[in-house]
Amino acid sequence: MSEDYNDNKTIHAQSSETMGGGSAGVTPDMDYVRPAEIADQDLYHGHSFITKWIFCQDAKVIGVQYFLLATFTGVVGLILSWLMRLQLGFPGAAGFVTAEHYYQFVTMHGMIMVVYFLTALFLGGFGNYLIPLMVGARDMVFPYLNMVSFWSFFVAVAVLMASFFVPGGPTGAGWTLYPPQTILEGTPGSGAGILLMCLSLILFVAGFTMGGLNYLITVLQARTRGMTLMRMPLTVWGIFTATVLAMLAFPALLVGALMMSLDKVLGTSFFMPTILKAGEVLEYGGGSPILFQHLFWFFGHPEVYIVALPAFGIISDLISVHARKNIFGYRMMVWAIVGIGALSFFVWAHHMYVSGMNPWFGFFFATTTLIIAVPTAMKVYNWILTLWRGNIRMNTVMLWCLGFIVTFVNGGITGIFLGNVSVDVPLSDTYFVVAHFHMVMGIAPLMVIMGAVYHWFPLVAGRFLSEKLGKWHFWLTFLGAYSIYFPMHYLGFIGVPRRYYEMYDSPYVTSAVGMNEFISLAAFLVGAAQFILIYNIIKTLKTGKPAGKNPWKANSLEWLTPTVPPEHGNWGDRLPVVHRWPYDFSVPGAKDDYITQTTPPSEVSNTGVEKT
Amino acid sequence: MSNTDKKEQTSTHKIGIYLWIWGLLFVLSFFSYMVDWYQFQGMLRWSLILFFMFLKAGLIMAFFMHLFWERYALVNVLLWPMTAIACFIFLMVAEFKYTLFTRLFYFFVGG
Amino acid sequence: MSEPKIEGIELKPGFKGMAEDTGSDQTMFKGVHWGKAMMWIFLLSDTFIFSCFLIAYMKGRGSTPVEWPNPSEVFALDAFGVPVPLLLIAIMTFVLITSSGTMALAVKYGYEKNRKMCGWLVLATAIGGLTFVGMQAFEWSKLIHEGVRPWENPFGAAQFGSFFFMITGFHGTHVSIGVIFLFIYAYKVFAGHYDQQKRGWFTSMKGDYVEIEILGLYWHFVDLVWVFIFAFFYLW
Amino acid sequence: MHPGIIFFLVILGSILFHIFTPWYWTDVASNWGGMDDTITLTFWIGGGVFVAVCLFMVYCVFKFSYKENRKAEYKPEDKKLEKILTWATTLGVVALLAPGLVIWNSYVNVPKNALEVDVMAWQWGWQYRLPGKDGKLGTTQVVNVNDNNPFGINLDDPYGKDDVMIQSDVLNLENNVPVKILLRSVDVLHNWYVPQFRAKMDAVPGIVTFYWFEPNKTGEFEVLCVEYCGVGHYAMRGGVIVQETQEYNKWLDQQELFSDLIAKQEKMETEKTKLVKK
Ligand code: HEA
Ligand code: HEA
Ligand code: CUA
Ligand SMILES: [Cu+2]
Repeated sequence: MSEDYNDNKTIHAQSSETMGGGSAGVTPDMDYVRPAEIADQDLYHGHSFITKWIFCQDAKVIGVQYFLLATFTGVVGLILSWLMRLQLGFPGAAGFVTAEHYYQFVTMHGMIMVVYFLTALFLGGFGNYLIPLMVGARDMVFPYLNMVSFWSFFVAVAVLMASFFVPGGPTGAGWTLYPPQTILEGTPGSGAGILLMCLSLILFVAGFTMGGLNYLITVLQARTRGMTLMRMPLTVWGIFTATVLAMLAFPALLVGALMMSLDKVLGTSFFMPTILKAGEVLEYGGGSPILFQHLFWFFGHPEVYIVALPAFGIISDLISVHARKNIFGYRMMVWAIVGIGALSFFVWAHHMYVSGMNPWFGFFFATTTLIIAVPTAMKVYNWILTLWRGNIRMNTVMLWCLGFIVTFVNGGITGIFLGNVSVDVPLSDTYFVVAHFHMVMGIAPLMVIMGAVYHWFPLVAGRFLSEKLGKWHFWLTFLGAYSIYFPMHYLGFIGVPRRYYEMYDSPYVTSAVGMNEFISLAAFLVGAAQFILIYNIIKTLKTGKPAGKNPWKANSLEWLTPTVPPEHGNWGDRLPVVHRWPYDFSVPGAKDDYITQTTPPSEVSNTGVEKT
Repeated sequence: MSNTDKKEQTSTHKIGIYLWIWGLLFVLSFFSYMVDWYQFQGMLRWSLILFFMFLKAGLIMAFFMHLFWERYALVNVLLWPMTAIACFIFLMVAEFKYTLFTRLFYFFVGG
Repeated sequence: MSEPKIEGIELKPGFKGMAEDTGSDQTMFKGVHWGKAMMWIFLLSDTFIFSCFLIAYMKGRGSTPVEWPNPSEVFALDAFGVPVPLLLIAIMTFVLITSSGTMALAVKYGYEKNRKMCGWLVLATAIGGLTFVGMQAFEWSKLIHEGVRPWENPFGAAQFGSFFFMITGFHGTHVSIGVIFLFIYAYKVFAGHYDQQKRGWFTSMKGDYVEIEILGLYWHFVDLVWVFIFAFFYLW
Repeated sequence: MHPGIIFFLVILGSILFHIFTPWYWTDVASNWGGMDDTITLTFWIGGGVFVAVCLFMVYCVFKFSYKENRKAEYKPEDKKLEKILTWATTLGVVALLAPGLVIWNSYVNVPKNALEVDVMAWQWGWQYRLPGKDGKLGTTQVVNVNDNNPFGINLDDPYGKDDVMIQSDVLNLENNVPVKILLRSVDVLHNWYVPQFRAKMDAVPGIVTFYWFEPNKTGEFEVLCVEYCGVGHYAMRGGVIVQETQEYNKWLDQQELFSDLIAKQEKMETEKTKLVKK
């Protein structure tokens, strides 16, 4: 077995050398980087198809696995949203979408999109692929655990999908799973469906914990020489902080899911007060439904930032690279990410303003919630200030970035409406909320994912995605999605509640029938447009334009591997040595408009780089 | 990541410190047991319980888990997140009082 | 455990050192083994789990208008015909602290590469843990015998049984997992895996006595949680 | 076409949509007009920032599109600018938060003279209870609910005897009289919401929640359940009729009291025993 490992007996004698070019031998003082303090990592090299591609320990393969499985769940979520929109826009058009089914679709759509699609894609997918590359590690620190993490996710997804086929179907309790209705008849899927949901969530959390520990320790303890925290690309910062949030927020979900399962299976009354059902008093009593809501949102609010922070990070890198300009206010960006992350543990009950909790909490949570707007605003300003006096490549990646800014600011501002406690009172539980979170979570991070796919595809597959198809994809998605969710706010204003199967006999909706139909049509279009991407990917894999090394002229380490796409172990014989932050674009005096992170100062000594 | 050279002589702590802490833990546990034995009530009970609890927890973390000897970077990373928990506890105290109040007020005669 | 020494930088103590560690390249926790850092972060996450359990318990207990059973009576044990309050719990606490002490010493001897002592102490810890689990099983069966169920109990608020079984059950699971690993590690120590730097099953890393410290962290954490359970569940 | 133009049109379209939209709030029919004002204020500040940010972005896109020979500016940081922006944003946030909190303060502090109304929810319907002459509602418990005691009033509670029971999903209210809605549920979460009144709160089983408002327009309004409560959620409607005092009192006089119900039952009971005796 031992020959499967590369055995690094001693610390590589790298201390006196640098990576930069051929000038081997003497290193000028200014290029000094502290010697390695940790030995090179031993890696297990797979030999068979199974160890190389299925139970693979290479973070890059695991990342792709996560990405593909998450995309699959995303497509399921998309199809569910189509069915929902079919019912909402054209009631009765699809006869099989009964009220029961509708609620099951809403629930599964919400849960899949938030947890199994976005969280898994950002952290599992991009996190695995990019973290080791970007911090200059050979792999995640615990490759085996990392592999187990993916397969736990796989089982979690399998369990989730299985719930579609059990008697009673999947749970239809809303993705927030509020008891008591979650586990009572009267809610579809209150039998096996909800149990499988809880089980699947628990598996997801367990699997995620294994992955998350990997991401954290890799970032904290396995960076390459010269890579300080303040030289990490913001992508890593975003994913890292999101992982911290996940590690601290998922416990609350786990506890909530466990207690609810016990209420269901053993008949405990954690969340169940005395309940009268069809004239009979059930064998419950004394529990507190609001407790579940606190647990859920103690998880749930950090969760929404878990999907937002990686997006914030990635978008910063994309904008910087394609505007050929350093990210403006890097330090502020880092502090904002960390600050938003920390604050997100103190705002959870803004989802519960009208839940009947202690009314005085409203003051506390409104204040903390609005405080979050400040660091977030700084991020927004810095993105647009990065564009200012840049040299902006108007390619597909940049389009996604611009689309992100528009939709995120829009959604963020509507968040401010909701965060301001008394403004939330009339808007809560209406379509205004639905519009808010789709704008800020459904669309904005999705734009980032798409931008990231167009950006990093040349790295992963060695070929460019088609720009022409990409532009079609972008405009259809952006304009389509915007026209779904912008008008949707106004449904909320006229008073249309969310989670309504239909309400065509109400004055609130008769005036908006046309709008509902339009929204549905737009949703079909946007969904269909995603298949352009899938077609683009398949086509490109065969016939795309080869990208070569560092096609975007970026600075960060992932583009600087000896082979493209990078191989197992990432760096060949030598780990890279880092001399600067990844944002040295358009430095005055430099001959190119970019200076890679591994370029030692002596090679660009005449430039005006700032010390980082 | 076997960064410790085999020959390197790692200095460890004297055994005495562990035995001391060990003994202290027994004593403190005994005291917290006595809180129940003598049926202290009210604020006194609570402050004693919490006092012994935090002392014991602190000793275990500081010495048995070596946090006392760890560098501040690790210690701080581990302790700051507890503020979120503290906030959660604090608010849930307010919440249970409120819940109990509405229950007594609206569900029980004379409440 | 010991003061780390890193070639090329001077490690400063205190907050100054913290700032420099954080600002430096490669590692943030200087000289901390990957596995140990991982265990710490995992324990942090686990702390949040137990905190949520205990917070839920507090909220549940605090908001029920029904009388809460008096733990000091419920958990009393007859010794020579006299009911002694919390007797079993006191013994369990004693056993767990004992095992924590042996574990702490095991770690110490592990660092001194004293294979024999380390091995015996780990084994002792494992046996202590096993005793604890056994006593917990006894406590459970006693309560079940007296009619306490997760959904009801004869002494008062139904949530009493629910929280009791859930929280001690979750803690007991942690102990049991710990016991299993303690036995495995005792074997590994005696077999000399750490002296030969034999690769473990889970990882591509070479074996090292630091793994005993990592296991120790877990075990002390289990003890730590018990401190809180003891205070909040049995003494409140 | 330059992509910037399309982005510009999107922004412009959003503004125009907002100005000309036929879909907006129904006229407010309670004292919570202040909520509408805060929303309008938020629209001005938030909308202003949205437009400003996006237009700035569009401007950059036009002005700084890629040119081979141009070099971007190199300026990692601008402390002063960042400081100004932080403070400006903080100011905006405070301007939004302050009125919001003031309104919330009046939302959770119910006027002393408010009429208490017990709103009882179940899957999937509503019924209401008003205090009788004593001005107080009797205490209730879910376990007491049965055909003879549809509200689950505690029988030993003297305040409950004269409570007015409205076993219909339509509630009548007196115009310009503040009401304190006391919500409870016998099964799952619900939420009693009249869009025109703006106010809402969940009905939570196991506790009683509240909010208050003062209707100030007469007319009929639809009540919506806005907290998901199972398959019947979307159909769980009710109604509110706001009337002037005279009509309201007329309506009130026709309602059944709990004591009436008890009396009726006792009568039935005695008749039954008579029948049996015969
Ligand atoms: C990625 C996900 C994401 C993100 C980033 C956010 C961001 C925010 N959200 Fe949102 N939210 C959700 C996902 C998200 N939300 C989801 C999923 C739900 C519903 C869950 C459910 O019930 O099913 C929800 C629901 C929700 C509610 C509950 C509504 C209700 O149910 O009644 C509230 C209330 O406070 C809220 C507030 C906010 C706020 C204040 C922000 C802020 O962080 C936004 C900050 C950003 C900006 C403010 C824009 C940029 C700033 C400027 C350009 C500066 C100028 C601004 C000012 C001067 C104000 N959100
Ligand atoms: C990230 C989260 C996310 C995303 C992307 C979406 C996407 C969509 N959502 Fe949904 N939605 C939620 C999260 C999300 N939603 C949540 C949390 C709820 C609340 C559930 C509840 O109330 O319990 C909800 C509820 C919800 C409702 C309210 C139902 C109700 O209250 O009755 C509606 C109604 O129109 C709706 C519609 C849509 C539509 C039309 C789309 C889409 O069609 C928009 C377009 C989609 C895409 C553009 C992309 C899809 C991506 C892929 C297919 C992957 C491809 C990727 C690669 C190849 C890399 N959603
Ligand atoms: Cu009742 Cu929704
Ligand atoms: Cu939130």
